[in-house]
Amino acid sequence: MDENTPLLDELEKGPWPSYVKEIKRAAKKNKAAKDLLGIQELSYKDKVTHWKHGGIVGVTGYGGGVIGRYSDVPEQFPNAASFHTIRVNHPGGWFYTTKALRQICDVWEKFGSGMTNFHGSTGDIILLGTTTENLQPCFDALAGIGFDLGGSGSALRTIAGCVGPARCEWSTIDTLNIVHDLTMEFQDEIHRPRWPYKFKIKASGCPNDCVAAIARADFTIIGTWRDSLRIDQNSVKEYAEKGFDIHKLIVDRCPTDALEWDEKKKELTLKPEDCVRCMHCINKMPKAIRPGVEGGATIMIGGKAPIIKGAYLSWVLIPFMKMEPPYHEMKELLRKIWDWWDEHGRTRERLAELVERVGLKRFLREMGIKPVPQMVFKPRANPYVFFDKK
Amino acid sequence: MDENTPLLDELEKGPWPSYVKEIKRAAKKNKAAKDLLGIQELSYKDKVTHWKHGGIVGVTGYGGGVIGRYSDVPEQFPNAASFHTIRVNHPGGWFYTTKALRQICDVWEKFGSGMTNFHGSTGDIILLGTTTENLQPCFDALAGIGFDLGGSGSALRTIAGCVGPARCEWSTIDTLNIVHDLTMEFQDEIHRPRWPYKFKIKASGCPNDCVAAIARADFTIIGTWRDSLRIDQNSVKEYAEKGFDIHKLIVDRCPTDALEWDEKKKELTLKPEDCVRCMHCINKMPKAIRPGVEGGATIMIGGKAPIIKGAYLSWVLIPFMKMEPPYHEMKELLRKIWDWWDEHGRTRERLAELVERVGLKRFLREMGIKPVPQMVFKPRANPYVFFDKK
Amino acid sequence: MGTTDIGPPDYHTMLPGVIKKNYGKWKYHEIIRPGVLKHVSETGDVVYTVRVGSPRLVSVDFIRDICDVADKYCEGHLRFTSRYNIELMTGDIANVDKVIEAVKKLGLPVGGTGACISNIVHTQGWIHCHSAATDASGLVKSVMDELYDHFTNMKLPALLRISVACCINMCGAVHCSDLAIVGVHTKPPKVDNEKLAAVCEIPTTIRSCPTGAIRRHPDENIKSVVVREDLCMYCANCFTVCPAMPLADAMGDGVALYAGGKVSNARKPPMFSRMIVPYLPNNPPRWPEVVDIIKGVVNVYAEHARKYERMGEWIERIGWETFFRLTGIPFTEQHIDDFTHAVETYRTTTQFKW
Amino acid sequence: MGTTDIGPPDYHTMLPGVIKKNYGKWKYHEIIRPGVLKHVSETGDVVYTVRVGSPRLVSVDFIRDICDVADKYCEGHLRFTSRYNIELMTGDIANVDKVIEAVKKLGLPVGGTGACISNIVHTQGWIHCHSAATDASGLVKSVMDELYDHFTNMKLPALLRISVACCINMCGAVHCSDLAIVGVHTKPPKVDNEKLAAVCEIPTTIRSCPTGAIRRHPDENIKSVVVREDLCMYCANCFTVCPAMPLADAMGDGVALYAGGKVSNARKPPMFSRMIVPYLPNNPPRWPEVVDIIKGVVNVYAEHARKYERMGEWIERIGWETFFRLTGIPFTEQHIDDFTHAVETYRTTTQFKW
Ligand code: SRM
Ligand code: SRM
Ligand code: SRM
Ligand code: SRM
Ligand code: SF4
Ligand code: SF4
Ligand code: SF4
Ligand code: SF4
Ligand code: SF4
Ligand code: SF4
Ligand code: SF4
Ligand code: SF4
Repeated sequence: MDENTPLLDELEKGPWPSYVKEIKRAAKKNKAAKDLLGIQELSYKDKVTHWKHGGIVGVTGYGGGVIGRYSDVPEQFPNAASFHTIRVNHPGGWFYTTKALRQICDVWEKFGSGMTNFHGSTGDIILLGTTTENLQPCFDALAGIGFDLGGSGSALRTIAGCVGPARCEWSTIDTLNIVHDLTMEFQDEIHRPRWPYKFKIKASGCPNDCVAAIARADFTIIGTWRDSLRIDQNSVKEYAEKGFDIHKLIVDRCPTDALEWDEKKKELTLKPEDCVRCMHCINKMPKAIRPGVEGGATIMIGGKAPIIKGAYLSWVLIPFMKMEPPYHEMKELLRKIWDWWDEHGRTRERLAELVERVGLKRFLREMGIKPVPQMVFKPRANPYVFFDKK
Repeated sequence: MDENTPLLDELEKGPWPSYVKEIKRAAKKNKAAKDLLGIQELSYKDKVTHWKHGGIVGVTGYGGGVIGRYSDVPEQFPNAASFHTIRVNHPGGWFYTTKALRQICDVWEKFGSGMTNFHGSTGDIILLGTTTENLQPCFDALAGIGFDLGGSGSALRTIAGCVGPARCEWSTIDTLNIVHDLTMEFQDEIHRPRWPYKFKIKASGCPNDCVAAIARADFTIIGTWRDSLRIDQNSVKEYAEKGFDIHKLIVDRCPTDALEWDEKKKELTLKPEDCVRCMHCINKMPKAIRPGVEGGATIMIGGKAPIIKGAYLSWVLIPFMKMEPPYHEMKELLRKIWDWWDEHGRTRERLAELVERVGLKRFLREMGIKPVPQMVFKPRANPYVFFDKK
Repeated sequence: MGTTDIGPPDYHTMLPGVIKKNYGKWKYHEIIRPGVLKHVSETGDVVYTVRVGSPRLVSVDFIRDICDVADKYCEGHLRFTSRYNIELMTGDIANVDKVIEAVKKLGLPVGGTGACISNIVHTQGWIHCHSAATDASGLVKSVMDELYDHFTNMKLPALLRISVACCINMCGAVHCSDLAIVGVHTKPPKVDNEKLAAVCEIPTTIRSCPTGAIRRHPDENIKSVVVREDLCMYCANCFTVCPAMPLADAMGDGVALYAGGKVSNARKPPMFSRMIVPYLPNNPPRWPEVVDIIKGVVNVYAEHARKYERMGEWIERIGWETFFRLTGIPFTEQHIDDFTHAVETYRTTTQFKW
Repeated sequence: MGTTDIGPPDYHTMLPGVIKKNYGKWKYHEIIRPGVLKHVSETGDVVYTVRVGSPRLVSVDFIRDICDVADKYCEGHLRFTSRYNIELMTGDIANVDKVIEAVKKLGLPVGGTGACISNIVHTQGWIHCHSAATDASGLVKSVMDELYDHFTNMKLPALLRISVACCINMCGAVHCSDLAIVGVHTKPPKVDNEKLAAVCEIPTTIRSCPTGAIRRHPDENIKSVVVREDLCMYCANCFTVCPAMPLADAMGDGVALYAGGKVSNARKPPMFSRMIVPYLPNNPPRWPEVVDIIKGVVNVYAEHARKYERMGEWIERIGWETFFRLTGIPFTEQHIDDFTHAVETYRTTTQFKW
């Protein structure tokens, strides 16, 4: 085996922390990691991937959570010939005790390559590279320290949410609790793929959407409020006195002209009915402006990446839903959506694509949801209406 | 025949001039007009149209210009049993001498119902209602007074343009001349339908688009300029002094923030590179601001009504084309477009629909037109690119 | 066979003297009062234009009446606008009042300039079209009678263009109007099997349907087609290619209302009109339900929009949810697009008003 | 078989004391210096967060190193962000400098807050994915080395999010990033007939192609498929369902660049990223062409955008034609959409800049 990695060595230079250094570090203790380095160098030389489709591998009782992976150069790099990854469901908000982290490290040093992703872009802890035989013992060891697998395949995927109320003043919903509660409720849906395709849920505590839910979740939960945002005029004055240009930077940037600035009185007033809760004024004057107190969430559906019909951003389904444990209303809606999608969706058809194919109107009818103008930017321009046949 | 028209009589009341009065006026002299009144009253009673599909009727040597029409109640209203309309091509700009108009009236009194539309919404004079036998003599009489038929069917339709340089200070192109020149050049295309579907050309002298070309023409010619608009600071001051709020009503409404207002000096300055020639400032301060002097046209394609794939607004094809007689460049482009559309278009497929079906990229290639960012609001978001196969 | 392809008369022969002389030399204009434009030329010449409302569907005697006025005060010239109004031009200010008096005597309104409701662009309707789901001229008359004052004064925030089309073919720029009234069928075509066998090509008829609702008749002996009614959205495309499939229906036909379209590039780019009322039954001769809603929307717009703000610009600023709230028009599932590009209309942001 | 479905640990067990105590009670925050947040609670409590850059693809020893720091200064707690950064929290301001010193000793940057370029969201690449058309980690390293200062300071007009995806599946929020680097294939799949017969379902494979490019092999004896190359846009959907159709190609694979996307609802609604460069060949280990263009765009943005203006907001304001002019990136036919909703991107107005 070739230990010479001139191309990758280039990536050890420069100020940003180097993943090549990390592989080398693991390679010192672990043969699979060493072969991973070799395969990666080969890809850098050949300019193609050296991984093949994974077969169906996994752990007993689960349909997912593991991504099977085989190298197309097993003779050259036998220790990474099979190199599956394990997706481990993170605790909501990505908070950890060092104890928990160290336990994961120990398990992974024993059963895998010692390489990880903290985290995968869905939010799992990715344990990167092990053999088929090691999967079950590794899973058992993880269970032993209180961790479980995340989602993969045509299942509910690992649910993620922003840091929310744990360390952010703007969250109008308890994102960590929502993530945890839904995750526990839907263990079966996460672990046993049975749908037309994957399904993702993400929750952000406010419209800043720090987990990019709107772009990446079939079911998007975004904190919002029904009353008026709160302005503390004393703090406003302080901002103004420090030379912050409230007129230019806040009032003029409000998307709906909802704010008025009295330069003389140094007073900022809101026309609450015009505010669309975009967060801008709050973001830029956090000491003076805060969200309202009547919190809840806007429920959206349909966000996803480009395969197959192009990318979708989530769109508004329920402008406002109260968010109180045990989240009955939301769970019922989820189940209703899944049943309907499961029945009507084609293989590899995400929710957005199905709704687009059959029409939002039909979806609303079958969900029993009343159409409201908040669901659309604008009404239809075309005259092609399917009226009820009387 | 029933002369009792209680429903239509209602439409003789009220301040807006009444078309019912007009039909009654014609009905006094003309039996067909009288029967038209009866048929219309019947429709008001029955709430359905009483007209049937027209057969193929016309005049010798022409494939269009006449819309055949038959009533479905010929026994009841024998004088309007056949009631074809003749589309007469208007002179560019819709200017007339009273002499010409009176001649038309005389011809139509002789050969038709005496009812007309001044004008049809494409721009023709519509002579409303005659018999199959009268078509040819009517046409001959029209030719005798210097008028010819407009378009119908799968042909080039009657070309229309705004009043332009004849009575408007903003026209950067000679709309009347363009309309007339193209109309004369393409007589064959107007009179002998041979394409997949209809094709419309309209010309507006500036982006105000007073003939709604952008919404209604497959080939849209809109005047524009390459240099900077002209500001007369003295007139600007006059507006300001009269209390016109230039900051609020002009500067703040400029879509690209291209204007600056110096309240002290009462001076209005333009950042020419930011102006998108929307016309707003010109429209509202016509004495002070005028278009630039380097005139020409933006050529757009694809505008149309909803049948079949939905309505389209025209989109930019050539950001700037000089417009000088004999308009060689434009005519060549038109011929190229027609040939291509004729070859590839399906029956009843307008240009926009064809281009959408095969892709703008392919259209540009086949027209030999270089892609420029002005053609699109924004580049593609999806990654689905057909690269050239090497 | 007479002469062919002579084309229309050359426009030069039709231009009034003052226009010919100042062609391309105009410098600026003013609206000196509702319905009267003053254009000033670089040469110092001036032309006054009196704009006169017309019902468009007129007898030859109407044209002769107008010609009489033009002969008297406008050197025997006149023009029509792209919205069917009549324009009487004169270089002499003294003639302006006389023209106005003369046309008023004919019962015609002067106006249609500036921030007004000009003439309604419209179509044939029951007067002449086999496709019509409503009558155009009657709707125009009913609406303009009620909005008459908006034609003769200029008190709106901006110009407001209304169009009427008697079917969804939308002859006219209806799909980009501030307010649009569109005739709609709401019953699938009724197939006349005998006629169909005689006059229609079956494959063409089947292909004409954008939703694939038309199929060959299951009975092989019947040379006709059947329509899957659940797939029909009443576009009448089949009827256009095959007369044996009429959609007209006294109970089903009616009108839909659209709002917020524009054509000019001023400030905001052109926009499509969007559905505000999916369906109102035909109620001739005066369509009171239609007139009421149109009047209501005009009033709400007049009250709330900013100066120079077109209907669509105003709605975009306040949001459609506010439009529906302010006008009291109910929002229904029919407002939600489900055609080809529907997904582009779905609200992909948490930004909305309650 | 062990226990199943226990789910992840309850987050309550993972929260540091100060977080648990002030959960839901935070009042406001400040960024006291790049990489250091201060959150103040209604209770008067304060928590300082030091944000630390991570390469994401790390060994277990890396995690242990970080744990050492957290044990020393953060009561044995830490968290990760949605962009892979590490957050070390402490209630004691005195610890902030110590944390910073400790992580710097580990070679890790402190930053990623405010108007900066935070960590790059990315994917597996040649490290682990069979679909990869490029390497993600290498691109991230190459780009971040050059933009390093933008991680550690906050001098941009607004936050700037970069993402990398190694194929157009776009794992991550690549399709809505200020700047996105996407691996693309540009050669059609190479069908391995024998393998296909063995491992793939032919009807499923044929159906998987969105453009209908895949057909049954014309030779009935060969149980395989053929690809109509002119219809292929290299989406790899076929490869996902049938491993016998790999698209990877040393000469064809490379990356495309996108710009102007965003996710937040602040000011403007979320937007998709849009193509700025259709294709650059893979040039490992440092992809200099990619890095150059990304740097160039960041510089032009930094120079021209207004304060608080995200990349996409800036481009929308100045127009794409100006973006291409300012950056010097050539506009090509590939930039013009020809997919499903293409027509919505065509410019239906005369409003544009020269
Ligand atoms: C006569 C006519 C052209 C013709 O060839 O016939 C015409 C003539 C003028 N138009 Fe127009 N427009 C005419 C139809 C239109 C149309 C087309 C239509 O209505 O179907 C439009 C596009 C409407 C739309 O966007 O939906 C149109 C959009 C404008 C605008 C842009 C207004 C805006 O803010 O969007 C202006 C500028 C303005 O009024 O500020 C304008 C301005 C003008 C000016 C001031 C131009 C000038 O300097 O002479 C003319 C007198 C305006 C007036 O009446 O107040 N004209 N104008 C048309 C009169 C129609 C009528 O009888 O009412
Ligand atoms: C007479 C006129 C309406 C009017 O009262 O003014 C008219 C009348 C008809 N139009 Fe139109 N169209 C008329 C202007 C338009 C316009 C406006 C324009 O040209 O600026 C449009 C929208 C622009 C466009 O072309 O897209 C228009 C879009 C249609 C369509 C839909 C075409 C589409 O691609 O969406 C049809 C349907 C068809 O072609 O089968 C249509 C079809 C028809 C037919 C021929 C009915 C048919 O299905 O065969 C109508 C004959 C009515 C009759 O019995 O007289 N007419 N039609 C207009 C022509 C008068 C003239 O020559 O001046
Ligand atoms: C820690 C984290 C949440 C988490 O659960 O992990 C977070 C935390 C905060 N975000 Fe965020 N955001 C985080 C990812 C995001 C994302 C998602 C992403 O980047 O993929 C977004 C959407 C980005 C987009 O639109 O493309 C995001 C859009 C915002 C915004 C909106 C900015 C805008 O003008 O568009 C704000 C408000 C602001 O910065 O003015 C914000 C503000 C904040 C505040 C100030 C909230 C608070 O009061 O505590 C937090 C510190 C901000 C800072 O770093 O300057 N956060 N924030 C994420 C840190 C990622 C990182 O390591 O860099
Ligand atoms: C590991 C991960 C990338 C990473 O390095 O972080 C990943 C890796 C893969 N993704 Fe992904 N996706 C990952 C997050 C995402 C995301 C982001 C998210 O979930 O927030 C997306 C975009 C959001 C979405 O779902 O639309 C994403 C959109 C896709 C798609 C396109 C789906 C679509 O509908 O457009 C595919 C293709 C497919 O499903 O066949 C895909 C498929 C794959 C597969 C399974 C490859 C395949 O074709 O079978 C990759 C396995 C790689 C490997 O060998 O390990 N992955 N994938 C992410 C999961 C880690 C985790 O569990 O935390
Ligand atoms: S989404 Fe809102 S609540 Fe959540 S971390 Fe970001 S700013 Fe805070
Ligand atoms: S949150 Fe946004 S919409 Fe509401 S007032 Fe502040 S800036 Fe305006
Ligand atoms: S389109 Fe322009 S040039 Fe033509 S009449 Fe209207 S304002 Fe004048
Ligand atoms: S024409 Fe329009 S874009 Fe140009 S300066 Fe005037 S208002 Fe601005
Ligand atoms: S809109 Fe329809 S019904 Fe009216 S004239 Fe045009 S085709 Fe005929
Ligand atoms: S009306 Fe339209 S949708 Fe209905 S059958 Fe005819 S063509 Fe098809
Ligand atoms: S983006 Fe493509 S290549 Fe990269 S991990 Fe996801 S599926 Fe694999
Ligand atoms: S790569 Fe995509 S377009 Fe090409 S053959 Fe495969 S599925 Fe079809």
